[in-house]
Amino acid sequence: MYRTLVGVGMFCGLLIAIVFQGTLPVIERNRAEALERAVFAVLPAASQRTTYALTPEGEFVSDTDAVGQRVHAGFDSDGRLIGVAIEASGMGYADTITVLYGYAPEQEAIVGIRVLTSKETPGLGDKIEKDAVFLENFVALDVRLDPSGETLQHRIVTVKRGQKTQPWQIDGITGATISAKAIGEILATSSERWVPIINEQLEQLVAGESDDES
Amino acid sequence: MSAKNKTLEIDTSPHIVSGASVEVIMRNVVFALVPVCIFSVYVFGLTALITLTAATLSCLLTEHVLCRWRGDRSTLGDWSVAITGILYGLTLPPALPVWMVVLGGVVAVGVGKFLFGGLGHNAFNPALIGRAFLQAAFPVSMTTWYPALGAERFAVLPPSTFTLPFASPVYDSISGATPLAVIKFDGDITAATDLLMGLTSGSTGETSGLLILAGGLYLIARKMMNWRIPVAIFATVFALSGVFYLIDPAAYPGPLFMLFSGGLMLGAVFMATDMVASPMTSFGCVLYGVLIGALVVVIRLWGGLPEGVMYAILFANAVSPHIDNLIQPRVYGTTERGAS
Amino acid sequence: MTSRNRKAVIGTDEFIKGIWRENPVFVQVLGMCPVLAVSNTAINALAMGLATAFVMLMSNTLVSTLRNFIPKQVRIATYILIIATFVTIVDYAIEAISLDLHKSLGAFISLIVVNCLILGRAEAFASKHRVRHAVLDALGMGIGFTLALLCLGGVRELLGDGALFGVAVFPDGFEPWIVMILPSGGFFTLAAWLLLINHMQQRKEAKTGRVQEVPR
Amino acid sequence: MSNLLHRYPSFRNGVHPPESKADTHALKIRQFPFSPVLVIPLSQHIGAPAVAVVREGEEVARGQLLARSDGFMSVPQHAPASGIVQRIDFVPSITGKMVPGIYLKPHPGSSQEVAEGEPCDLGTASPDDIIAAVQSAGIVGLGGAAFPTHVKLKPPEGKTVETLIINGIECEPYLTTDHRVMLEHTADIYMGIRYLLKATTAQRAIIGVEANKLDAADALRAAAPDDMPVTTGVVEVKYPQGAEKMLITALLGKEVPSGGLPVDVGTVVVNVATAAEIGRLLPHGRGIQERVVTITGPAVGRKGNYRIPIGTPLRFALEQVDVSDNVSRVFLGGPMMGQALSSLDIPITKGTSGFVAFTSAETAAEEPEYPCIRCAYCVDACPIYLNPSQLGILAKNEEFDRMADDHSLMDCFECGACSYVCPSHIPLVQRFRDAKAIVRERQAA
Amino acid sequence: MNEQTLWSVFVNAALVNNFVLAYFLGICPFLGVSAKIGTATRMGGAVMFVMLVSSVCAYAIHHLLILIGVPFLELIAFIAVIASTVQLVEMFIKKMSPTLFRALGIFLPLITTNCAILGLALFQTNRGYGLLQAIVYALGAGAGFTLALVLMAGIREKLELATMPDVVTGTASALIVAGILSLTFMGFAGLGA
Repeated sequence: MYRTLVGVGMFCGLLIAIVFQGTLPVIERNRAEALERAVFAVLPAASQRTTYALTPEGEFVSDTDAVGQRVHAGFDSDGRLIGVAIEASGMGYADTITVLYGYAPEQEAIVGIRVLTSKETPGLGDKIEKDAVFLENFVALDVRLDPSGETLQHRIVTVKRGQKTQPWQIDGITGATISAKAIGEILATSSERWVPIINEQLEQLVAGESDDES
Repeated sequence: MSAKNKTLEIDTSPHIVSGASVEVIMRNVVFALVPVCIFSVYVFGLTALITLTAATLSCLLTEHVLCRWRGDRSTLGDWSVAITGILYGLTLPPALPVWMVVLGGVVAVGVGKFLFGGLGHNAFNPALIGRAFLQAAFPVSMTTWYPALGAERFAVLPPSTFTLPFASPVYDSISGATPLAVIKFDGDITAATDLLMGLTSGSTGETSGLLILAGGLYLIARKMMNWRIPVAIFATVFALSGVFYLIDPAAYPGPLFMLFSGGLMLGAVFMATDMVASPMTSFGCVLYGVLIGALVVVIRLWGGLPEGVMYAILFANAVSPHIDNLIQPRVYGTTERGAS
Repeated sequence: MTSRNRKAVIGTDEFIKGIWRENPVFVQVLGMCPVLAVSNTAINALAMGLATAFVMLMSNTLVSTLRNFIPKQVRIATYILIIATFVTIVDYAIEAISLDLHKSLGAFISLIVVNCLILGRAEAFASKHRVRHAVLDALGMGIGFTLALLCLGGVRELLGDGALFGVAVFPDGFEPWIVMILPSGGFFTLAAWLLLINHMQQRKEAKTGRVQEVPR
Repeated sequence: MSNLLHRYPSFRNGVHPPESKADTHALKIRQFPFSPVLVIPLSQHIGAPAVAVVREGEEVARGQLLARSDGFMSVPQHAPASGIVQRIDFVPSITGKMVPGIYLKPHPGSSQEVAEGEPCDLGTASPDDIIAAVQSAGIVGLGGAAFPTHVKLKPPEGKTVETLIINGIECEPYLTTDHRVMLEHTADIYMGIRYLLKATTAQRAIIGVEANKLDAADALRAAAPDDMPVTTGVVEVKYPQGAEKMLITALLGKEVPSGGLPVDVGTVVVNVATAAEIGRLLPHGRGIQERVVTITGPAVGRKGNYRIPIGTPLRFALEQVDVSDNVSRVFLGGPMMGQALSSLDIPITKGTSGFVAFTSAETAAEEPEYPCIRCAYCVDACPIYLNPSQLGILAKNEEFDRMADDHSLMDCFECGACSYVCPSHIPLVQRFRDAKAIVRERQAA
Repeated sequence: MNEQTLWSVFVNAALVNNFVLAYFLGICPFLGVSAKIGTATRMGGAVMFVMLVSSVCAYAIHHLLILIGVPFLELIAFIAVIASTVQLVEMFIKKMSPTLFRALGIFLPLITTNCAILGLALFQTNRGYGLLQAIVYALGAGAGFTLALVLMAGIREKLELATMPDVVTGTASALIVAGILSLTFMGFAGLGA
């Protein structure tokens, strides 16, 4: 009796394994492309990228099998470091929001942002992905390090629409205050952690070769 | 004599009645709401008048048409749908496009009342269903507030009011913010006197706490409203927000602000007391009020929304059958509290 | 119909019944989770419907083929195994085809496994009928399910986004009814469809009632 | 105002309908003439009908036994007038059905002296003697229930009576018979209480009077004999204060267990008019031949309290008091629990405390019945804390078993407070009556 | 790794993203077993229990499959393991506590193939919850499911005595109530953030 069950099971397992193996390259290519698109979107001038992992020892390695949180360095066609794309997440209005943002060490600013996942209310909270004025904030959002190099000079903060006066402020969204603030919080927390690390290891990143995946 | 051969009418006891009637109760609720409406027109001008009229008319018309469609007598005469219409209108932002007002009115009566079986069967407050639907459908319009006491409020209509049906409304650059939104997003407190007098931005009818209270007192005096519900709500909100205010006055608004801001007054006095959707027993009503009060505080202080009265009441409406099941009066001569 | 052409009709009937008379969503009210969850746009609805139909087709075929080999005691387990296999396959296939689509359908592709409709067809139909009929049945049910999903997805996308299959239908300035793409909109839309169908059925009954009265 | 300063004891809930007693409460009891024919049903009480002991054509004297009691749950019937037994036949009754009864034609010329029987001597009689005497006097609850009084007086095995409550509440609007009896027959009442105390072996008696009859309370207090453990308790004016259970709660703070009797909390409740009748009849060994009846209502010309022979047809009684031509409704008893009459042919019986006649002017246009809006007015009115709203909804859906099992339907005593307050004009009491009948049928089956 | 606090996980699963009213998981029992409050409560209890069991199972399976390198068998493994574990627990309860079995037992087989259970397993895996988070998530989801079911049952019991229009049949009325409840639960948005 169980022989049939086991037989069917074996067959099914086999079938899945074949499909999995067959689709895996396609899926991985899709994912890589999607990631690439996202990275290039938040680092507008970049055309190549290298993914680094931050090892527990606090070093960036480009070894793809290395464990640790990943950042993606973007380079232009001449191999010059444009910036680093960093993934960050935090609680939004409805659920966790994940964003990818580009940090440009030269400008000491965030130069782009892309929402990867969000369940914010359509039409309201999802303005964080569509609202032109809001996205304007992230062309050059100041994340200058303070002289000590340990932390930021000014923490990123979201203000009411129309009240932005400083380069480190985010002009909020009317009617979607919570989502806009959430983005500010996510960026503030993440940048406070990452910007000092990246600046410390900047040389390594600049020197890093870009692997020509694209 | 002729009397002896006359046919007598027979009826069943009791042969006298108290004179209370659904119509009279409902009509008095409408009366109690009229000053609130008038004040709202004073504060927000023509656009509030149009919103209130459109809300009431759309509810009345929906009820009439649906009754006829079902093949029944029109039930406009019991005044209950008039209450729904006015209350619904009072919960809307003054400058809401008329087409949205009408849509919500149709939903309020059609879904909130008719589909449930009409008067006496609506499990939820129909006016709030209409508003909740609009809140979910048009979140931006529903949170764009017209400023109070604008100079030209009787001369000029905001461009949004007469937006073409199904089109996006265009709002003036000048728009107000409700005291609750102000405190939630900016951390500023509105002056208590302004709150009390209702001279703030907000829904058409939610701003004047005093007039709402007066209407409620009138109905309570005439025994047409269960005073326990609003009192329990107020007491709970006051106590809970008071505790948090004492713990950290910087982070939490004071209890008086909580009482008089937003839709709490209107909701507690006129919405939560909807007889059909609230519990029957006195103790049940107190529990119901406490539940609403607690939810309002929780949503306002920790939720994503600045205001939670509508959701608190709708939630409590859903709980009220259970309150009724659990809290039955103890039958005379028995020791146990009611059967399940 | 006469008994002679009855046999010929059965095949068509297996196919047709799922689309209308025994529509899995509107009539049998089965498989509600995906119906409500991923009908917020027409594209999602179509993808979900086709995925479900594909799984149903494959599992029906396999179950019907193996119907004489599967022992009674472990039949449900076997069916679930078969269904889960094809669901996994569909899952990977969709991810390979479009990451975005895969993202917007989310876990609901995997949840096709527990769609009672598929297990129901396997148990109630495929395990008792020949492969040809099982295939027709699966096709009919699959198409019926897809159509129902489209009915929901279409309305929800149209009102909730002003578009159909991602193409704007209304002129600019249309104010979307966001509630329609929210969960409550799903409940309301399905309820509205059911009300409409009830209403039509009642009208039909009232009409046929009248027609029958005339000859008397 | 005085209510605020001094709250009379009461039960919880209840209603306060307009009292409408001003027309008659100050009018002294007047004797009524004999009608040409008296119609005497053999069953004027709850229990087995009496058995006729006279023949057609027989001459009877006033007070003579017409029918004997048929067992313990039954009382005899005495002749209300000297005259001739015309027929022993079927007579009209309040239910509309014809019931066995006696047609008696009074002799116009007779002196109408009342025949006396064996007197019941208070000093020597044992409790059982008194109970037997009460039965043979044909006494039933004169408050309206017409329950044989002697049955109440004998506590069941193992139960004792501590308190005798004399019910002088008369909470029904319009009725003033008890009020008048308390004022005019104070001595009879106390005599009756003596008999009752002895019969029940109760330690004390309390006369309950509603606060709208303070003059009666004063009269009773003034006349209270020193040697008797009797007090007069004034209670709040509220309907249905006069219901046994409510009165016990108001006076003693005790609740009669559900499905139980007053004796379960050591009490017996006797109507004040019943007590007066016991005090009036027992010393002379007489039986009941007449009773005090309030005839009032807007349609009545000469409203008042009348001592009317049992068996007087209503039609005759109404003619005597000049009832208006446009009388449209007549209720037997008060307007809260009384029964509307379809015919004036029925006679006045021992249970008739009064009748109220309305003209078409009082008959308001038929109010439409609205759905229940769950206003809970009825919940706040029900004296036994039921949920009439829920019961009403269940009744409408014919969920009779749920009404009985989950919502204590059978505890309802049909006081009508719920129907009185219902703003939706739902005939709640009527629905409960029907439901109770159906439940009883199902339980019997 | 997900860093949400346990409280936030619980509130989100129970109220903000209620399984039934926001994710449409477990609609079949929600519509089918919500006519009577008593049944609804017991069903809720049973679901909460099964969720707890399957949450732990799913956590174990996920990590085991990654360990042995066959993540693509996850779906099949979830289904198979959860179903058999629930079966085992069912037999265990039957032996240990017949009363508990009578109260919850009849629902257990129904629940096993319920999308809420599988959904729970998939979601907790997707979100990368730790074991403790997963358990709290299961409790929250179960509590939310029970809440929705019991609220629904209360209203449906009330509606049973109402005079609804002819077109409003069982499923349609249940869906309307569900829609309204779903609107109501939107008020909890942002809580537990």
